[in-house]
Amino acid sequence: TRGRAAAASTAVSVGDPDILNPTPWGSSLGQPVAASPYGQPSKHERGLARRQSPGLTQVAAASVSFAPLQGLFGIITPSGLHFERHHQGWQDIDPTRHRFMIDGARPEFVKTPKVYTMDDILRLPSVSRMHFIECGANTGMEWGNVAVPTVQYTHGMLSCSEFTGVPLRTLLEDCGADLKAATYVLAEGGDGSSMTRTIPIELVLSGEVLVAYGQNGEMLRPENGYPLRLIVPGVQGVSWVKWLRRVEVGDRPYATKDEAVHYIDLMPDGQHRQYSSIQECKSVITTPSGGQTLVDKGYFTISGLAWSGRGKVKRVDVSVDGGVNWVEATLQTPVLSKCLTRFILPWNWDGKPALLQSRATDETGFVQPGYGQLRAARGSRSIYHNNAIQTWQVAENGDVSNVQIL
Amino acid sequence: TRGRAAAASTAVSVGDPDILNPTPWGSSLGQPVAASPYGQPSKHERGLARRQSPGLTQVAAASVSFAPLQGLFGIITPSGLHFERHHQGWQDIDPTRHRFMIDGARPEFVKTPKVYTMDDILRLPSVSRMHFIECGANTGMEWGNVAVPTVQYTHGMLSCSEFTGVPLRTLLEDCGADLKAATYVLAEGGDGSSMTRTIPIELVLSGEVLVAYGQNGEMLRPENGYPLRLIVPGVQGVSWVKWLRRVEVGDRPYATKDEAVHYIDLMPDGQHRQYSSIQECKSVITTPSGGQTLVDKGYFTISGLAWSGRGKVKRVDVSVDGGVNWVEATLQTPVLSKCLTRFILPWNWDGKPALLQSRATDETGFVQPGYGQLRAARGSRSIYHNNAIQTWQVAENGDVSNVQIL
Amino acid sequence: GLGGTALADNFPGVGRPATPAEVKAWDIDVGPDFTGLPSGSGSVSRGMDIWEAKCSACHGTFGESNSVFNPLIGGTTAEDVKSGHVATLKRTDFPARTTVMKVATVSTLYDYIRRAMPWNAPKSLSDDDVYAVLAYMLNLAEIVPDDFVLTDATIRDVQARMPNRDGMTTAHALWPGPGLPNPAAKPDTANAACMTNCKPSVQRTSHLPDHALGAHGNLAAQNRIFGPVRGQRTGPDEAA
Amino acid sequence: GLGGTALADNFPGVGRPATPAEVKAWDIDVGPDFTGLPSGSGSVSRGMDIWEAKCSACHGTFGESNSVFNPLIGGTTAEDVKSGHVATLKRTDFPARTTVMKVATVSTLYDYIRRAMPWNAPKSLSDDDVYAVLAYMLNLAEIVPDDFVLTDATIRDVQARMPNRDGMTTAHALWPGPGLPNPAAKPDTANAACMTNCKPSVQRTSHLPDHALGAHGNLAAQNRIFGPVRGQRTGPDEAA
Ligand code: HEC
Ligand code: HEC
Ligand SMILES: [Ca+2]
Ligand SMILES: [Ca+2]
Ligand SMILES: [Ca+2]
Ligand SMILES: [Ca+2]
Ligand SMILES: [Ca+2]
Ligand SMILES: [Ca+2]
Ligand SMILES: [Co+2]
Ligand SMILES: [Co+2]
Repeated sequence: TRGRAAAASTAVSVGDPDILNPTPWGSSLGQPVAASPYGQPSKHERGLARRQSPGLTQVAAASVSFAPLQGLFGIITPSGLHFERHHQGWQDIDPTRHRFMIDGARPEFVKTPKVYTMDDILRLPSVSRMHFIECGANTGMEWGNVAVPTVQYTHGMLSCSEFTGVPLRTLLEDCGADLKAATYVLAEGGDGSSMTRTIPIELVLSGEVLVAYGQNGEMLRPENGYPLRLIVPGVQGVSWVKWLRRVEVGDRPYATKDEAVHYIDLMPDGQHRQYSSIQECKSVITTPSGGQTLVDKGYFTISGLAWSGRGKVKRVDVSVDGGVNWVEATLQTPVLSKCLTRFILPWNWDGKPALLQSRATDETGFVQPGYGQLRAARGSRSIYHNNAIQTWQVAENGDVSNVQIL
Repeated sequence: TRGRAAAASTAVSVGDPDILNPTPWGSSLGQPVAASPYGQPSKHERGLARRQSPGLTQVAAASVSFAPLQGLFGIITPSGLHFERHHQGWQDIDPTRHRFMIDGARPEFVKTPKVYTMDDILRLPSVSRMHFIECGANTGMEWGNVAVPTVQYTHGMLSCSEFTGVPLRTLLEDCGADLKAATYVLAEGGDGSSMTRTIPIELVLSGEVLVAYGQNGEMLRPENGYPLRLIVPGVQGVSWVKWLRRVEVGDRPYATKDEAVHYIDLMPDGQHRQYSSIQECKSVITTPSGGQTLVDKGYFTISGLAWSGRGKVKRVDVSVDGGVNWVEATLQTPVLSKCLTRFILPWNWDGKPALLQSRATDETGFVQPGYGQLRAARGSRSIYHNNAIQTWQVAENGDVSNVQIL
Repeated sequence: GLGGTALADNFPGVGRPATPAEVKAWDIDVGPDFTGLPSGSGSVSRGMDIWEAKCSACHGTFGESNSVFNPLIGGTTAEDVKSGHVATLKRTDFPARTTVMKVATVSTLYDYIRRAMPWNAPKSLSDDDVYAVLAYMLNLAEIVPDDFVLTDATIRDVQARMPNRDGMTTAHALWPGPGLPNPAAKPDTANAACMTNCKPSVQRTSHLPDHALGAHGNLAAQNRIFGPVRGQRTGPDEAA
Repeated sequence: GLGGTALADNFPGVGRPATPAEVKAWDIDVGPDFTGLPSGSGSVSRGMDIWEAKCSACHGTFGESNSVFNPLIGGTTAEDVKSGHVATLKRTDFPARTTVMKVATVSTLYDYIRRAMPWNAPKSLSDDDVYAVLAYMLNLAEIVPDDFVLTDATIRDVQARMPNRDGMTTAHALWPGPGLPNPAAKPDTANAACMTNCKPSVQRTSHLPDHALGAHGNLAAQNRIFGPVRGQRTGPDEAA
């Protein structure tokens, strides 16, 4: 790797040719408006793309593509870079033929099972809220040891959007659901996998669970469930059922394939934790991060993301010495519940080796654990719900790499 | 126009074939992950695109494309649909060759004029904030009378994003600017037009003015100033100089072309208001809106946007009878300063003619004016800063059209 | 007056009752207590025919293939069938985890095969086909004998022989409601927000092995071409 | 210790001083008080040559063309040159507003032409070219005589003859700072948040003329194909 010599050197005695001479863009006529009726990123941004982690899965239609967190800003994930997780590929469903049904596991749970068209759903009272979504398997490859080079692959099953939809509670009430008798609902997708997950009624009653159609101002992308997906704030992505076609009201968990064979956490005693769902408080530094090289010594802004499935992030601390000493970082606003929070911290890099870490605390007082603490509680074969403190090692030549520290 | 018969009718005695029969998407294998490394909207969303208003300008490279507000949700504008306003076309600038310079109108204003590369700018302490941007000419075609059919053309020079950048104040301080002597800064673009606008130092000192590179999590789009644009919250879009190459610190306004020949407001007495910049409190209903037809009688959710260049939106009232009676709408959260705020209100349409209006109040107590009030103060030839209450007329057949009411 | 009321507490014109046929068509979930299980049956031997025609290409002749998805069958013993716990799940030297090693509830398999398999033609099997092919899989896993006929009645006996039937716990804090048995009161990790001199030394336990550096392509091409950092060159440029 | 400090109040390594040549290359703004105006000169007659070679194709022989941009010249009178107010700006029956009718400061034109014109080759004119072509435009507008030579000295006299030189006011509330003369204390409109029976009747003053309905293409194709509304069909389908 080329080290910090990579920095552009523009200081010359007379001046920089890109200032002294006319630039192509300053001395010509540009492109017309609506040249792209739906615009695209600059061609210079091509490197920031969704990518698979080679060897993680055997087939690309039952796989993951990771969001390039190493190059993102703020808290909103551009929808084109939202991570993907499909079990039976993605479909671009004809919205005029899509239906949403509510029924009961037993007749007494729902007075009038109903069918809604997309016309119907979009007529109902909506809410718009910003929330993160994280796959329960995010950082899963790192439970035992360092396995992948960059934050795209360690943490890239994470995205954050403004979602718009109808509270599921509103729809259940419209069908006359017995919200006292009900204890769980089942959400079901309309794709080939017809993904099913059990959701606790408490979350539905809170009004937080949405039957959503909007994402970042426009309709959901096909890869994210167009035209309808369930939003289950704070809970792992698999429960945010895409291409949502049905919700059933019931009184016992369903033990569906993705809550009885996957998304179960293997403990050291050989038992699996079932129905583990909440994404606990977690954070990661995205700049600088693994696989990058700092352009030079001197001033940098450490920047990263923090989130908690239990509410708001209260604070984030950053260490540059591998967790011996910590400094509180600045949080960007707004700080929202079950939403990404961007933190930054000034850092003057003196060219010596460094070990960068971030540690988030949420409004419940829960402090993100280190790898030692996490493994003491859960071993290292759990696959899911790895929220350990991430370490990036900075070498003298500016190279940043992925390491683990207890 | 076809009227409300357009609603899909799916209730049949046995059932809907799209439920009773296997759907194509439910009985096949879909597309793999990363099929689109940078994703796109569904093919069924093609109608929502940026468009020009025919006849508004003579050439498309000095023109406007309008955002399709009639189909957007929440407050974030998808970057691909962000409105465009170029004076000399848009450029996709090579970011490795782009430079940003700070200097002084006189040597005493800036101790050390400096040059920053994009490497430099991205190393500095950043902030991320959500703000609306509205062209001063938004709704300009409607000052005298109804001129265009839909909210895309009446209000579509309006967008809202999460911006990330360095406070201009930080950069000025880094150059040793004399922030006591300075009263204005000049911002200059690096495109063919080298757009220049005067910005009051007070806004810069507040920390709100950003030298921004990030928009909705990724880099600014080329059409929006890649790689650098000024963010001037609350102020009309022309001051948010794109392809930003220079800021000069000075002590008098610059009377540049776009503040001496355009973006000046003609008053009835023949004088022009110069340096008019703030976008006063305004709102518009986006669903239902002009050029649309309601699918049926019955329940609807009226939804729209409110914003103020002076701070937060405090409340929005909605009338369905042309402004005789009003009901307070529900605001979506977060409600942020100088940011779009989404409002909604339930509405039971009985099939009779209706006149829909929204009226926003901001935290200063300023109430959005009606056309009568606005014209009483400014006549009807001002072109810029039309923030009058918009009326959509609903006909018995469900057709919605653009009308004006005093 | 003009145009309706600006407030409403129900939703006239929106949605309609589902017909019984519609509910029947879509309510296909089968629960651990067998709610929703259709009546029907299928033998191991008919299941083998279906398996070989429609499943083995992806999952292997014995459900052992790792080429399209993780192995479905393997890693369980007759002892597990008795104990209800798959013993190899305790072993750290046995990383493989097949489907049958993990699944506690046989309903899960019926439900899932019916809704999603074969992967490229989901929902194409009849209810009896699902019984048959599941019978065959259970036989491959040595849970049921060769002459077994799986039905909506016998499936209850199968549940009592599932190798990992007692392998699940809900004693954890990651369920967002009180509804499960054994709800854990508290998270199982508890770090402290120490700020200075938090530990005597730094223990680095793991770093990326050199051979893995190039496994994710050229990182230089996966980063922005400007800014505070560049991506490290770890491989040849990707094709444009 | 390890790797630097986690706080800093300046920015070592970031940015560098601009050289004088760099500042000179980019600091091209010319203010209303002529700060930044380069020395140089140009005659009306040389300006005409430049105009005809480089400007008239877009702006017309007399700066009157409306085909590429709004007319630059026209609508001002000898009387305006005296009064400093363009009289036609008061007339509601005279919708056209040329550049010269509006601009109060001649510096604006020098600055803008130098930075941005010709539109398709911005920054290609020499400083003297800009003087010349601006002299010609001022002559077209009958602000300067045919034999005029515009220089960094004579431009001050021109300012005193600009037809709309006194046509600007800053007495309004839309400036976001106190820095302008005549800052208006308050917004010029003041609605009240009346909630019931706010007016005796509804006065509809304007609606979209029928002929304008199709002027923006087929609105059906500019709306979503589902939801609470459809776009009205107002024209043929657009090409895909
Ligand atoms: C074209 C390939 C293909 C065919 C044919 C196929 N499968 Fe699968 N099967 C898969 C894939 C891929 C998965 C994983 C899907 C996912 O990630 O959710 C899977 C998952 C499964 C699972 C769940 C395993 C687990 O641990 O999640 C079962 C059970 C299963 N298949 C049974 C069958 C049966 C029975 C058939 C035939 C009737 C069949 N499969 C045919 C590819 C196939
Ligand atoms: C290829 C077409 C083209 C050519 C050639 C051209 N112009 Fe322009 N000119 C334009 C356009 C288009 C605009 C409006 C730009 C904008 O919207 O900011 C404009 C704007 C102007 C303006 C500002 C007018 C206003 O009201 O904003 C002036 C002054 C001007 N041109 C002078 C000139 C001169 C002098 C030349 C030749 C040296 C010239 N133009 C050559 C197209 C042209
Ligand atoms: Ca059921
Ligand atoms: Ca200057
Ligand atoms: Ca209906
Ligand atoms: Ca056997
Ligand atoms: Ca440097
Ligand atoms: Ca003459
Ligand atoms: Co997942
Ligand atoms: Co504008």
